[in-house]
Amino acid sequence: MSLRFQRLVLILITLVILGAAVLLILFNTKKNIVFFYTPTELIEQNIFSEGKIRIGGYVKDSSLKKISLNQYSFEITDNKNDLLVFYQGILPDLFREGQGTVIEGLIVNQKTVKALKVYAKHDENYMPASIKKELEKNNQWKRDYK
Amino acid sequence: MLLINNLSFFRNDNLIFENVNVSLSNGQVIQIRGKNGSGKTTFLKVILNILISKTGEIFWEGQNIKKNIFKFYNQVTYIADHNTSSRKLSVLDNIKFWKELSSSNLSDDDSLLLLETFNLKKYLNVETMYLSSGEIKKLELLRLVLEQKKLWILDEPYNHLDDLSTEILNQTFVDHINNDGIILFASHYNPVISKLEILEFN
Amino acid sequence: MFSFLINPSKFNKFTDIIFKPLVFISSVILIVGLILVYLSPLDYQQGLTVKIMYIHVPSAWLALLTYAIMTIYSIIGIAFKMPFSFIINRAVAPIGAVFTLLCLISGSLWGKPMWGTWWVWDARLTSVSILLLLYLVIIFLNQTFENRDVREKTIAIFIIIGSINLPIIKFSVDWWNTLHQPASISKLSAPSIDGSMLQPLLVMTIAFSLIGLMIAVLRIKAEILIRKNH
Amino acid sequence: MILIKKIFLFFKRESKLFYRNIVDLFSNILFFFLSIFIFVFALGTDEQLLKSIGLGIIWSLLLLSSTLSLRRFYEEDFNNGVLIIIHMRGISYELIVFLKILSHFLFVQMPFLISIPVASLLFNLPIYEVYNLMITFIIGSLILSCLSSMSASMNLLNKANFSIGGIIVLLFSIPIIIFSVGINEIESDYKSLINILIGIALIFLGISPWASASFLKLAIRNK
Repeated sequence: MSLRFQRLVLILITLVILGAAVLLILFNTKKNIVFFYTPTELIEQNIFSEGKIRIGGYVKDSSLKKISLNQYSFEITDNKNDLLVFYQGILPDLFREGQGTVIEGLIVNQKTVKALKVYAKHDENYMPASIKKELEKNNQWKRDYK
Repeated sequence: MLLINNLSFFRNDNLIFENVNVSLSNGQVIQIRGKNGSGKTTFLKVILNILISKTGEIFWEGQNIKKNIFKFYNQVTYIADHNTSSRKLSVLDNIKFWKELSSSNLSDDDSLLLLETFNLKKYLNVETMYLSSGEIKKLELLRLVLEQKKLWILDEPYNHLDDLSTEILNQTFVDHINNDGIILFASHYNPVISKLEILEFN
Repeated sequence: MFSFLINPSKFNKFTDIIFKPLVFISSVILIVGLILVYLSPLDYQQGLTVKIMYIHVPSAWLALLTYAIMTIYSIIGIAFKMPFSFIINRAVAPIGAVFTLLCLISGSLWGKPMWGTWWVWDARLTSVSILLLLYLVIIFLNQTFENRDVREKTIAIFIIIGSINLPIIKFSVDWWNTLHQPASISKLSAPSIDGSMLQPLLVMTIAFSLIGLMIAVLRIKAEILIRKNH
Repeated sequence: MILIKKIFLFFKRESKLFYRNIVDLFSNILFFFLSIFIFVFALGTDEQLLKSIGLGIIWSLLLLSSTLSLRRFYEEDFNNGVLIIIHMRGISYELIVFLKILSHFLFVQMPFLISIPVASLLFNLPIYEVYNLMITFIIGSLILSCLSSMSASMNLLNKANFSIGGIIVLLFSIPIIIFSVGINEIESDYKSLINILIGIALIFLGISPWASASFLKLAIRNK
């Protein structure tokens, strides 16, 4: 077998291997590398872990309550399911009702979570504060501004 | 039939040798002589396409060796100045590996006989790391006969050899030439071989 | 016309002409950019903190761009045996490392007030930190091998292997749930960033690229000299 | 046909070398267990704690112990010129690398498989975690063999700084750790994580013969 032919065969094998690899990875990554779960995923897939778990979603409107100094409770939602969260600590600046958030904590029961850490997640929209006020005045403000 | 045309070699823009023309026909033996660092080893490696030169061509039996390098390699035994035997394998294992790898059809009895002539048979099942450097060199040279190739290319074959072994090696060379073989070797030692031709390197 | 990109002596000639204007233009654009950033409005959510974006985003883009350029030059260098591409690899790697570091530090400073943490192990942040490690290994490898030929080719192959990381960084926010927000500017859709904030961002990006280019030119010239003398 | 015979011959030689070098294997495994003991004594013998971090520790130590034998990958065959001779007998460098990776996988990595259940016992890992660990180790060690091949061939001419070889292996093995340890966090997505890991292994298996072979040729030409 000449060197060139041997290389050719190897190139073909390599291409097949790489093709299979790309397919395998593309078909499987999408759903599987998770930094956090949504409340719906948590409930539907019945994920119940004893360890720490991360849950992401929006803070439900008018659900944030201050229990005492540095103690909060709020609901986290993905517009389908809600979870009640208890948290003791300082909330990040960007944390407010209607904004995205990711919490890291322990599951207490099906509907309640005790958060150990709260992150605020901001979206990819940037806009001057003055314009937003104007948009709201004219009732043109949409949540998913694009 | 080995033909070397206008071969030059540069290493990092430094000229090692320039415009070498050699032609080797069947039954010819050439010794390359030269000072240390004159590029003898490099020259052998360029012929074997281990180092690649941009200028010059090498033909084996009328065909440029780069066209089908394995076809050329299949006719060559190359013995470098270091030991290709694996330290952790026994003499027998090494010999078997070389023999089978080069698809040689030498019989087992013959290879044992070879070991006998070089006085290595007692080490048959000993790992080569326990052999002396002269004995390892002899084991190395066994490949010449084991592999049964037409073109022999050797780098400093006489290093570490005692007088008796030198004698045997010379005899092996003569036998090979008489069988229409071709030998090209680099050495500072001047062996006594009839028909020896010399290529000076500087 | 573009032969200065592959030929050292032409590169020297070309950059001798453009270098002074380059210094002038880049400093002007940097000043303009900083003024624009100063004048730019506050974000409706993030307030003043959004101004970190004007450092964070350009340095992230340039960190990726630098690696992409190195990858292209490595492929060219190996395929066409062009020594100039190895000069560029050697000169540009530390610049890329600095941009990556700048991106990570500014991102960390941004993350603390906004997300409430300096660092999380999400896909985007992890892959960018791996990019920094790749840059560091490349710089390290430059000091390792004595034989120039071996060193240059080894690094080029390493760069090509490491470029697997680039698409992972780019698409990490789309493929996976990350704390990091998705891209605001992409080719396929209108930018989800307001014009008054997009402008200073783009000006700052140009300023950063020109400064990077300026340092790169200086470093490449030095490398050409070093290579000539050895 | 002749090529297949030669490939078979190559493996026969590798297996003999493995048998002769078996002491190295034992010393690697010994290193692995010693470091586990050191970890356990450093952290204290709290059963719950060991259970929760055991998997991560076992994986990182497996990685570290496999970088121990890194230098032996090509060094002897390169220094005594066997690589050139094997190549001259009709096997391209790419194929040599491929065969070397397979033999490293079989003869260096696989024996570690026996030590995993014992190590898991020391950390009181549950059965399903041990099972997952072994499956991921089989796939992950194929990646490790590819990485070792690339880094070892890259460092053949590097006489000054050997730590860089280990650094490169550890750098590229980050995905292995992420996916292998992640497998126990989400039980439901077990299958696709394995698939991703296989995908990564295939990518490295595809790339490394070409990368290593070009490093090898570079080293041989500049020896």
